[in-house]
Amino acid sequence: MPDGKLWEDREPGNSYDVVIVGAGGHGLATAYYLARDHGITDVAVLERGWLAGGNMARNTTIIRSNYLWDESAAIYEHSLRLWEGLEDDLGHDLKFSQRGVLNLAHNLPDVREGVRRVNANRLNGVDAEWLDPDDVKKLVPILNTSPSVRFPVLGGTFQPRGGIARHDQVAWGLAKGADERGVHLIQNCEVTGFRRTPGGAVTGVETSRGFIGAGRVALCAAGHTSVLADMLGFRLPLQSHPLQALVSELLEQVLDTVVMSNAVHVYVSQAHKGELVMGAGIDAFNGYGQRGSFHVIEQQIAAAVELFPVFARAHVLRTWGGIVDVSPDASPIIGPTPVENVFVNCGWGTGGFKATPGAGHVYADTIAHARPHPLAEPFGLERFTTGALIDEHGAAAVAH
Amino acid sequence: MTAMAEGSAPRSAVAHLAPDLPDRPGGAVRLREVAFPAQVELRLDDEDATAFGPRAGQFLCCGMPAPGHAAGAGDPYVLWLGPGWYLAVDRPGSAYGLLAGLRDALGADCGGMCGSAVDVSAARTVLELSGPSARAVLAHGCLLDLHPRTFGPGRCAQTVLAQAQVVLHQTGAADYRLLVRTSYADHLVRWLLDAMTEYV
Amino acid sequence: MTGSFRTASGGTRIDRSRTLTFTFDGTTYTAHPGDTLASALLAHGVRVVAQGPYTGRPRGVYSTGAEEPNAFVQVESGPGEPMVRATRLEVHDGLRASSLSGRGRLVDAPDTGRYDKVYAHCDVLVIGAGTAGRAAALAAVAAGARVIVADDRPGIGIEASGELTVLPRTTVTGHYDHGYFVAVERRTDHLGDAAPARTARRRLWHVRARRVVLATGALERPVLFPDNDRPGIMLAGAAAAYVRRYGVLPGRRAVVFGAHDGALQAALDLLDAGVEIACVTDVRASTGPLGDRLRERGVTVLEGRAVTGTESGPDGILTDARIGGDIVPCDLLAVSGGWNPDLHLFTQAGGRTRWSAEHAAFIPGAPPRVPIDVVGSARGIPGEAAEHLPEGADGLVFVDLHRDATLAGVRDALQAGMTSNEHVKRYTTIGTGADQGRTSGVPASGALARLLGRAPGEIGTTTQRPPVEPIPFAVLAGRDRGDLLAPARRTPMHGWHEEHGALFEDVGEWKRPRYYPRPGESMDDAVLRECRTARARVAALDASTLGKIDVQGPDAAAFLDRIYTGRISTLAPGRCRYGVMCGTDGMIFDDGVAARLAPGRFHLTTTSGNAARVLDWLEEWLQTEWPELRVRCTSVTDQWAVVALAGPRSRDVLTALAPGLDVAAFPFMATREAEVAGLPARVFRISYSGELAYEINVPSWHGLALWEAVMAAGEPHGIAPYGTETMHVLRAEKGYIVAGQDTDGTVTPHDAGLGWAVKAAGGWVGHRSLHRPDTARADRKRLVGLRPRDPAVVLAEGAQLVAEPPPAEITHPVPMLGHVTSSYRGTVGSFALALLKGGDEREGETLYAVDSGRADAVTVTSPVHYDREGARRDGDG
Amino acid sequence: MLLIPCPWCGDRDEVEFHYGGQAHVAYPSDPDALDDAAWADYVFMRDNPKGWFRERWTHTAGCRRWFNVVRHTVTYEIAGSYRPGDVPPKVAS
Repeated sequence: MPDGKLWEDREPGNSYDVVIVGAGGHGLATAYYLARDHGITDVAVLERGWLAGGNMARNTTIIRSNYLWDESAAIYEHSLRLWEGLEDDLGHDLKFSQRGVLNLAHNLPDVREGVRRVNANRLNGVDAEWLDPDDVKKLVPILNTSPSVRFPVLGGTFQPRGGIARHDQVAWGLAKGADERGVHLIQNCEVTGFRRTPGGAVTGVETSRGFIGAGRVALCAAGHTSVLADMLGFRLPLQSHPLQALVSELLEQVLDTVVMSNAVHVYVSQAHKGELVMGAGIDAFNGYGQRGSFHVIEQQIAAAVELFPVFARAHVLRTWGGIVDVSPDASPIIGPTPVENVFVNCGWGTGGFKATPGAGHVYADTIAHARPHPLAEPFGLERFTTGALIDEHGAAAVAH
Repeated sequence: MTAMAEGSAPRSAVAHLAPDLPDRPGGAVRLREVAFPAQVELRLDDEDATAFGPRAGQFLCCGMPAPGHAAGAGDPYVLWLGPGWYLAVDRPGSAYGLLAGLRDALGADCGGMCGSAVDVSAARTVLELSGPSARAVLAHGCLLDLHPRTFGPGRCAQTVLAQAQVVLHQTGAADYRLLVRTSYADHLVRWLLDAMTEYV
Repeated sequence: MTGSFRTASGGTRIDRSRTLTFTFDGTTYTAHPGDTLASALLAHGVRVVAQGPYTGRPRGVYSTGAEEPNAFVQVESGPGEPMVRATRLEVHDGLRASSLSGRGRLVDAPDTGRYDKVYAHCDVLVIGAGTAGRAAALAAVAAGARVIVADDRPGIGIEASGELTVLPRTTVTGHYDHGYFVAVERRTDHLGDAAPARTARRRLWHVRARRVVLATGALERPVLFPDNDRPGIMLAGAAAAYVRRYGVLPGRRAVVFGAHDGALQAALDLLDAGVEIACVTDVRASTGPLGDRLRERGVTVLEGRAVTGTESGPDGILTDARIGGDIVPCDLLAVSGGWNPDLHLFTQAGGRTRWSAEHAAFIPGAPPRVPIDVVGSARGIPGEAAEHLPEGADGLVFVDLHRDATLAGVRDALQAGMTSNEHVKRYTTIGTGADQGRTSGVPASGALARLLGRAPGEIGTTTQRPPVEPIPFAVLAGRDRGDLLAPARRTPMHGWHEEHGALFEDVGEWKRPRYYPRPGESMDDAVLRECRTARARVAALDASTLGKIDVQGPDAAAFLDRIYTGRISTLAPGRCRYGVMCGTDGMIFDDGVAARLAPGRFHLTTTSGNAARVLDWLEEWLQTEWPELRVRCTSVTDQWAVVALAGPRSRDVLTALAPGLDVAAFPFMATREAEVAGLPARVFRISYSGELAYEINVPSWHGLALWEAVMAAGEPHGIAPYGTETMHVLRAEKGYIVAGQDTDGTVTPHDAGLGWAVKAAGGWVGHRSLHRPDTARADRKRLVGLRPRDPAVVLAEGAQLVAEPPPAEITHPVPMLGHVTSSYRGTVGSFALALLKGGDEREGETLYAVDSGRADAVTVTSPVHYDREGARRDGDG
Repeated sequence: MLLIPCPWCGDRDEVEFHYGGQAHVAYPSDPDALDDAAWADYVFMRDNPKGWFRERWTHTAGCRRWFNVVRHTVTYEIAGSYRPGDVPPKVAS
């Protein structure tokens, strides 16, 4: 199993061309692409805890690109294409499995929304199919597609290229790729402040392990981005919420597709080893506590058992929570900030994992050239002022 | 062509479940519906009803309830729903008089009043759950602490039961009223019947 | 016949007077009430109960309780269950179970068991009813507290007069915020087929406690050595407990291997029980008085020496222990590396543990910020233990038996650059199994500390996450299954619709009739028939689901002017106006009708799925922004049943039903109080179909009577009921939107062609947003109508609009101009509504609607496809 | 399941409430007088502190009142609740 050292746990240096705050998936991917594509290797990735120990260690690893709006489809599809080559790129087994992602529709508004999405995806070059209930049953035989259940399955959107990957391996693979190219990965190093010129430009970060100079600072701290922005004196339209997930014990294979149901907040796949991995809806309140409320889990499981009667006897083995940074339009924020030399990549909400390589790639380019990558342009902070939001909440599930 | 429904009796939202309700005297738990009571929702600017209370007292034959409490032993009775928000309940068929009396107590018609009174007689139905196991049945879905130390006869609360909003009113040591919106009544009754399985 | 390893007498937990039979892996065995599957199998000398998930190596019972890493079985009898610990499974007559290799099976048969939930409250929750827990509970009861005691064992002998609830067979699985606990009670599983059908098998307890007492005890941990996984190797305390509790000898000739006094004590216990002790070996240099006692009884006690390996027969079962060069034949190797306080519920709530050398364990450190007492051995059992890590040995040293993870894996992780125990856990999977790593966590930390040359306290433990024990999904679902999963709201006429063959649609929580097919009719046939009936004669819709809000007060009109985009204050009493509500972002979120009943009183309607949200919205503004406004809002959604009567004959039907109502003097967009069918009614003359139409409101308990009266009175006119599908066709033909269908949270009133309903002067909550650069763009998507070039085609709702038919193979994104929001075959033929970029400038253009790879030519039209002049709203007479 | 102190009904479980985000964000007295950035600030920007937070809740399933809570966003401890217009409880920063 071991193939030598994956990465070196570095001591902080005096200064770097680029300091990335946050060694989660996005931070590591950003470092990797800075080094690989832009020749910027004098890079430190600072992590306040252990590498990839935040949301990267806590997510349900769903990968898909079937987003509604052109701007979102473009960046997520960019990401998916990078995923498709990432194992070869990194020379690391990520357990990337394109087993397909199915989104269920339970009412007529869901159906309209799904059909709209499928057609938009296809015209954007994103693979997508609309499945009627019979097709859904064929794809996932253990789903209860009886029309008489409380939330009947009226169809679903299917992205065959969607799937899952092993989150730890993704982090470690990217860490290895970055480390090999000279990037310093520094753990247990919490950013506590920023050093600035009289004009306001940032020249480095204060950390729990001392000052580190920086030509550019790239914020990549997901749920903690607001805390960093506070230190820098600018506001971001973000709210940090608990997002819970859970796994079952190992079970013989019963499910080889990722199934999502937004209406009842069930997101489930069965991982390679056999555990069911499930995500819940986000908890409503703001929270940095990495835990949510238990009734959210109970509601999610009740819906899951109704959709998948065979799950009734499975056990919830372990539950946990992450901190997701949610923006008003459920789309990310990528680009320069009001503070000179500081860039931000945040607001991915529940979509961060799937965007890992894409966000890293686009963000690295943005940092390297100090201007938004074309795919990042629509995701700038100014959209909240102009009103050009990219609203990925999906049509409100209400009508007549 | 003449009107066909003249004089037709009102129909309860759970009439179709009536045969299933366990209402055996002396049972561990009984469930019955008290359909069609007159109900008026009152909203007062005067949040503690200090001014309104005395004016309505004579008409209602009871004072206005304190927060978390009900007032009135029989009909009519008044439930506290929130600050300045009450539900007055009376015998079936008395809505008109109840509404008029309360509006009168408000002191003016809708133009210049100090609150509002709205007939909501048909918005909720009243279920009575009683018997030694009634509290245990409620504990299967009600998150409130109904222990005598914290709740008891004369207390009421708006809360959630079986995903439905209810007004819970304890009327006796083992007697509860549940006021539930009519559209949720079918669900709530079926839920209660299931929760009562072990007790009947 | 109770098995050859059963002692002649003794066993505190079993009832020797009765004998049960059960089946394991196809073989039938006997047991006594009180036996666990593990004790019963051991009694019969069944050593192999599982296989390692990756190595396939045979595994035996290792412990007596929740810490069991090996003996996970599939229960096949009764409702069945995967991955059940044999050490926790009480044997009952007819139990059937089989061995697993770390992976369970989900069976197809529906789980018909009953599960329920209880919400409980107490002053003190005592978790664990051992000596310390029992004392704490009795003291609390004596002090007048309401106390709940939960223990996962079958019997809790505790009685007190007072407020005491005792929950045996109950595992507290989670410790959440603000004194909230979740526990699972196993109520009937131990009864097998004798379980009463009406009793819920298991119960999920939700306990809100003011204070918690953790009396969760301590769990023994192993010492690591090569080939430490063979059946016959078990925790020393467990070995002794099998004798004491169940009268079962876990072996006849034992080697005891330990690193602290617990192992020596267990050796004495085993000796007392008649087990031959081949030798005791302790990694410590001195075994102290307990060692002396063992020697006094003739036991060989080795000091400063470790078990260095084991041997097995061809079946993989332990035959010998190797201690250096010595090979000691044995069928039991009892191991003990120390005692770990069980602090799962302590750390879940944010408590920190710290390494204590005096306890050789992680014990309670900084407590969580909640009222909590840790008592008894959960505080730690004093006594030093030696650290021991086998070096460069032959054979596999399993750190996590459940996950088949070895010490070599830990070394690999370190080689890969991992230094955090969280990384090592993820790299090796140690501690991630269904046993929650109870026997592997501390040895893994210890191994890591040794390998890194650091103290265990520096390494710490990995985070323990709820639940403490795995919880079946069915238990979490409770009774929220099937029909009870979520409320389905019913209108008063629901039963009538069912009896008349309606097919229903979910709208929010409501069940609404979608259409009423007659025998042989397709949906399209039925809908077109219903449409034609409404357009030509008269038809009735159950509109009871519309949200309805009574708004009263001297400032009501001024308030509504701020909430609706349009002006409400100019409405005369008795008149109605269409209104749109937007968020502060200027996007439509609901629409409806505001009727002024009196100068200070309004009746608002909302969309069916949005009623609660609209009421919340009104309350939020009133309470948090404008408390000075004297306005009161009351939901009357459930008060009123509503029949929408549409069609040129509707006036005739209403006249027949309401002879007292002057229908001739009842203008469009007006409201009247009237007696309809002898019922007190509020009638609105409003139309969502373009036809002459009325909405008749009666108290909900009269809804069915009204409906039946309408049907009877309409019969001479050919009345038909219609459902939501026809409602949609009729409204769409008129170009009326549905909020949430023709809008999606990105549509302003102007985009939806509702600029006429927006006050130019502003003053409503989202007005400012309309002037943002993007929102003010001229080429925004606007509501338009479409006609397919081929009238036989009905466009798909959700079809995308493009300028040219796209290529078969899409290699680059094709620019999309908009999408079809509503599409039907109606009385005007096939038509659609769409949101289209710059739509108001495109009338007459040809575009293509793309769905599932098919592109249909469409012509852009006005959104109004029917009766543009609005002549129909007064009927055809 | 948080236990939230409704100023009128007392401690009730979280499921009875809806969350309303940051407290004390007033609707601008004259929105038309604001530039786009200031308006965007009102519509979209909310504090998101890691620590004590004054936030709004509404007792949807109870008295239907909006009120404010001072809660710690890491420990979820609640220092207290107060009615709109009242003075928030003090907390150690």
